[in-house]
Amino acid sequence: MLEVKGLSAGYHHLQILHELDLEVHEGEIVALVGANGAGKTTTLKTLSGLVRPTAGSITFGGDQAVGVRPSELVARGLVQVPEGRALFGPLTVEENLRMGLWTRRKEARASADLEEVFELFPILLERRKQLAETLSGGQQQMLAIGRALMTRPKLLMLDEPSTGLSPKLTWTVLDAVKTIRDRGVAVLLVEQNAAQALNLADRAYVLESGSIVLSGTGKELATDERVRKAYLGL
Amino acid sequence: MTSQPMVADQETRTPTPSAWWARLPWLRIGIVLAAVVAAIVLAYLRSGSTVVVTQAVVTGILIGGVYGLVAMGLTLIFGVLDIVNFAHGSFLAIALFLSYYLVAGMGMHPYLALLIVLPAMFLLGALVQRFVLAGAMGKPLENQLLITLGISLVIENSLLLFFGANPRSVSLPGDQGVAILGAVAELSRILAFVGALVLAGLLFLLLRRTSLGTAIRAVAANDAGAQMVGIDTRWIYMLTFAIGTACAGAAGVLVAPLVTIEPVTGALFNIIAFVVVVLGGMGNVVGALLGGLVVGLAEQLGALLLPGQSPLLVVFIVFVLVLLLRPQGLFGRSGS
Amino acid sequence: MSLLTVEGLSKSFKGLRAVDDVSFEVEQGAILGIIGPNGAGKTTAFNLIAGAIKPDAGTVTLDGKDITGHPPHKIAAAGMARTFQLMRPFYSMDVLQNVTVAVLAGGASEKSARDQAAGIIERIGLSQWRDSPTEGLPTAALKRLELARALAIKPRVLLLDEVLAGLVPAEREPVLGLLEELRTQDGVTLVFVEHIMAAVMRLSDSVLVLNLGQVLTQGSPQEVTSDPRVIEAYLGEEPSA
Amino acid sequence: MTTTTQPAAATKALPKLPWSRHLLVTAVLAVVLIPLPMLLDPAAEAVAIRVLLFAIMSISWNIMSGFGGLFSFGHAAFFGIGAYSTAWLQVEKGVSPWIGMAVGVVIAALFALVMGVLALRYKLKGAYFALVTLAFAEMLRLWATNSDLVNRAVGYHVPLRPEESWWWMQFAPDSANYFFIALGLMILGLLVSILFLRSRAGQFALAARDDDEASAALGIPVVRYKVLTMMVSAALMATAGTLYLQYYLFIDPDLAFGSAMSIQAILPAVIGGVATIWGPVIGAVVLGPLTDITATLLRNPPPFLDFLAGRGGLDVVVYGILLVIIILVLPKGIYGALRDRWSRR
Repeated sequence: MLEVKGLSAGYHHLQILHELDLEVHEGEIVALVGANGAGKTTTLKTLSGLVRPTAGSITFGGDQAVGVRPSELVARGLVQVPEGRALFGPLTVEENLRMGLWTRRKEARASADLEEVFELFPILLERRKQLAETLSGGQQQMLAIGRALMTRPKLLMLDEPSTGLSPKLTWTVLDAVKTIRDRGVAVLLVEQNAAQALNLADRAYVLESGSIVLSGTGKELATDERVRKAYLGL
Repeated sequence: MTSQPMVADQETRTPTPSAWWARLPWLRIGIVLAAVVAAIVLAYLRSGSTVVVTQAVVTGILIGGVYGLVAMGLTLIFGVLDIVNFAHGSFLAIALFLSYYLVAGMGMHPYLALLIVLPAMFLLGALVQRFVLAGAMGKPLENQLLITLGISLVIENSLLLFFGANPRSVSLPGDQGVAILGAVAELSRILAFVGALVLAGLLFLLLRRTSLGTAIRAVAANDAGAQMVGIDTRWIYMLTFAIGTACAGAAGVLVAPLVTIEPVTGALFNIIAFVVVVLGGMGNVVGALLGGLVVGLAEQLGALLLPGQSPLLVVFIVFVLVLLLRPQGLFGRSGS
Repeated sequence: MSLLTVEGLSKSFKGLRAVDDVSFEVEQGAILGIIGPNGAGKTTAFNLIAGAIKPDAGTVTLDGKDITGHPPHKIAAAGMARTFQLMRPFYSMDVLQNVTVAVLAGGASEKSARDQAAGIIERIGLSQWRDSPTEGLPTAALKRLELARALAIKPRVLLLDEVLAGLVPAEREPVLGLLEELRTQDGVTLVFVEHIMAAVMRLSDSVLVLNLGQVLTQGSPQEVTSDPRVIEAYLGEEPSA
Repeated sequence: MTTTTQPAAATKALPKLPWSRHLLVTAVLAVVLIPLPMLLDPAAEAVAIRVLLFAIMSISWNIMSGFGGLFSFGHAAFFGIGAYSTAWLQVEKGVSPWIGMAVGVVIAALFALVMGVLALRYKLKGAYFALVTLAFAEMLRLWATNSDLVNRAVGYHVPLRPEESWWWMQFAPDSANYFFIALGLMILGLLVSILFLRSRAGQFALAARDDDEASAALGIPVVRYKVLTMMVSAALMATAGTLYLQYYLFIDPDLAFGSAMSIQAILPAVIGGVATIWGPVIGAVVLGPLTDITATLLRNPPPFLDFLAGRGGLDVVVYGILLVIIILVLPKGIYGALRDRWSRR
């Protein structure tokens, strides 16, 4: 469903990604792991149209996705939950979620989706009238994922959902990722928390200095010595 | 760069219901109120006349409402587009001349002119944003300042070129003094105040209660986030600028019977609107309305406190103090 | 006595303890590496030491002199230079001018500043780009420029924030060699934040590991990388169930 | 991306610095322009003086806002201080305008010091800083308008003297001496900018503009050099105030402190090229004659513009349009764009 070939990208004079190839198929969780500064976030930003690639191609659902505005990609079902979450802080939880309906605001059954999100993250229902910026880190992460789900994504891209969360909360969030996959949404998960991400993922890529150095099933990589090396340089 | 999570990971917080009024900084509003009361007392001590002070307070509040409306448009534009719009007052001047021609030239009732001026200014704002400002979005602040400065020069001097510098006026049929709270105010002044409050209320409802308004606030809060839920931010920018311009236009119609209509009238409102916006906190729409009242009062009471000086001097003193001590505004949220 | 002593350094942002009671010492001429996962507080710690932000608590002592909370330009004048993780060249100037300004800031005369700057540029291996505008320079050159500028003020302590990030492996080697040379030839004391473990292993006399704002452990590179807590902090906790 | 440095280019000679070239051009400009009054009729000479006045003001603005990166929207404050100091000392105390100019320079610099310390101490940036400068100028305007000390809204007429006098800086209306004084001040302004930029202080100011945190990390006391830049700029602007007063023989609060004057200081630099030595001069040459061209046009308008006969404002409309176009199309200004084209070749 998502196919990336020879992708290179960077910011003004700084090339960060070097000829990246990766794919995500329907119904799978793909993890992209790597150390800090390896280019994970840049990869996601490029995929969601925020950074223009300098070379290479991205196709989503068979259609060209390079040069398409981010808002249009969202309408097509390619949705990112960015690092830092990009929530609307001064808006309430419910307003944040309802904004996820923007591209489908004329559809009749759209607000039923709200119930599904609340079912996935009951805490959000409890806090629906609260401002997003007053939520705890974990709740904010749930809200960010919930808001993205409201757009009815075909592929959900999560950038470091575990950042700043306690291990217990990380598992709550990653459990939800599984549920989301089971509801038929493909997931591209970017994590520095490698062990957890690899255990969860169907397939995974290891990114180092802007290039993919390893790929395989999540289980394979989870026990791979080379992954440890990529992280700790041992 | 690693981003800081917005808050600590505590799961023990109790949910607090938070209607918008519960989030207003009541303590600071209290301090501002106390300052206003102190100014009133001082003004009374200096002038020695209750009537004079009451008159000043009533006049100040009435005109303050209009200032608030002008500033709401400006602050909305700043909050969403991140542009300090130096042309805001010029748009108000266009509205003044438009209503002059609708009233004096075509015999329209001064307030009916709203029906034409409001959509016309909305459209003008949209066009200016789309065809002039859009090219400078995301450019350094100086460029945007200078572009809006250029627009204001063009507008103000085109008005001068086409209409000349002769002052004009619009009169409201049946305008007369009305006694309120022991003071006298012209009917047109009262109606301008009421009109400004109604329009401010409508704008507030638009922002709070409609999904379009929520989208505007969402773009103001986090435009990257807005793109990620599929909002086309370019469209929101255009719309917001149009709404802001329409606010200036509406204010122009409302004050037309109160002011002498000249090309430079807009500049005066522009400068006052800046003061109000900073007072209220840049981007804070409710703050702008409160700030308008504060400036209206400061202007009127200032005339009593510093007799012989321009009433605007006090406004500027307040402005500079606020900029230096609390640049995020009197009613802005604390921190950041 | 240590050249740089940090004691009980703490800083919170909106209730989040970004740096929490961090203490360490660095001897004259030593190299200290600081590692830790994302959000561990490394850059914040740097900013606190260099004066860019004021700590809530704790002290920073440079050569016996308390510099806690001093403004950054005073700390720089006291002999501590830093580089920025995201390169921050003076964008309107070319490479030579960038370094010349730094040499001037270090107190050199206007006459000799340019020659000194050219000398530093050559030593850092930037000669190829000496007269190029900073706009459009490759990352590797910008990273070196950061280093050249910091060296131009003749610091006794150099704080390096991820000088290797964004460099491909082949570009790292010469920078590492340069850093080693700085210690051996110039006696500069280095404190560096780095993610690239091979570099940390090779350079550091001692490694400080931060996690969630706190010191997880400190020790020799070998000790630290074999510490299970460190591996866990980096690779994440295995699920217990 | 290259992976290693190439030692090939190792020991190139250091490139020449532009300062001596700038100074040379300045000298040539002075020499070339001195005989100009002989070639010009009185009307053209008036335009030339306006161009020089624009240039001085804009060179000043450019020092603070271009090189210093501190966007000033209230440069009229310094202009007005210069004009008013001169006028007050001359009219009320019978002091020569040359001394008035010196006093104006000092007061303007002190005013900039106070404003700079306040604004930068509280870390105001961008729009907030610009609004502070605007507010300070407006406060001066309002104060002058209502203060008996400086003759309220009436302002000052410089008393006419029976004979020409260098000491009183007063000559026959078409005297070339005004031109020479204006030229001298502009050359002075250019020298100030060039020498300031060449100095340690100027280099620190540029560094602080580009990145104040990185500058501070090198030991540069950022606020000190920013305030110094403001003071240099203010001092130069004050001389323009004196020149204006002595040439037009009249000043009032709106002229001296009004935002129109601030805008006239901004426009030439922006159109010519912000943060370049020559941008303000080029911009002044472009803008200076516009007022006369448009005035001529409207005095005898072509038929389709008949209804505009005798109206004012067209010049500023053109300024405004130029400003918008330049920002959108040539954000580096005329000189900046030309320089880029040359260096690309």
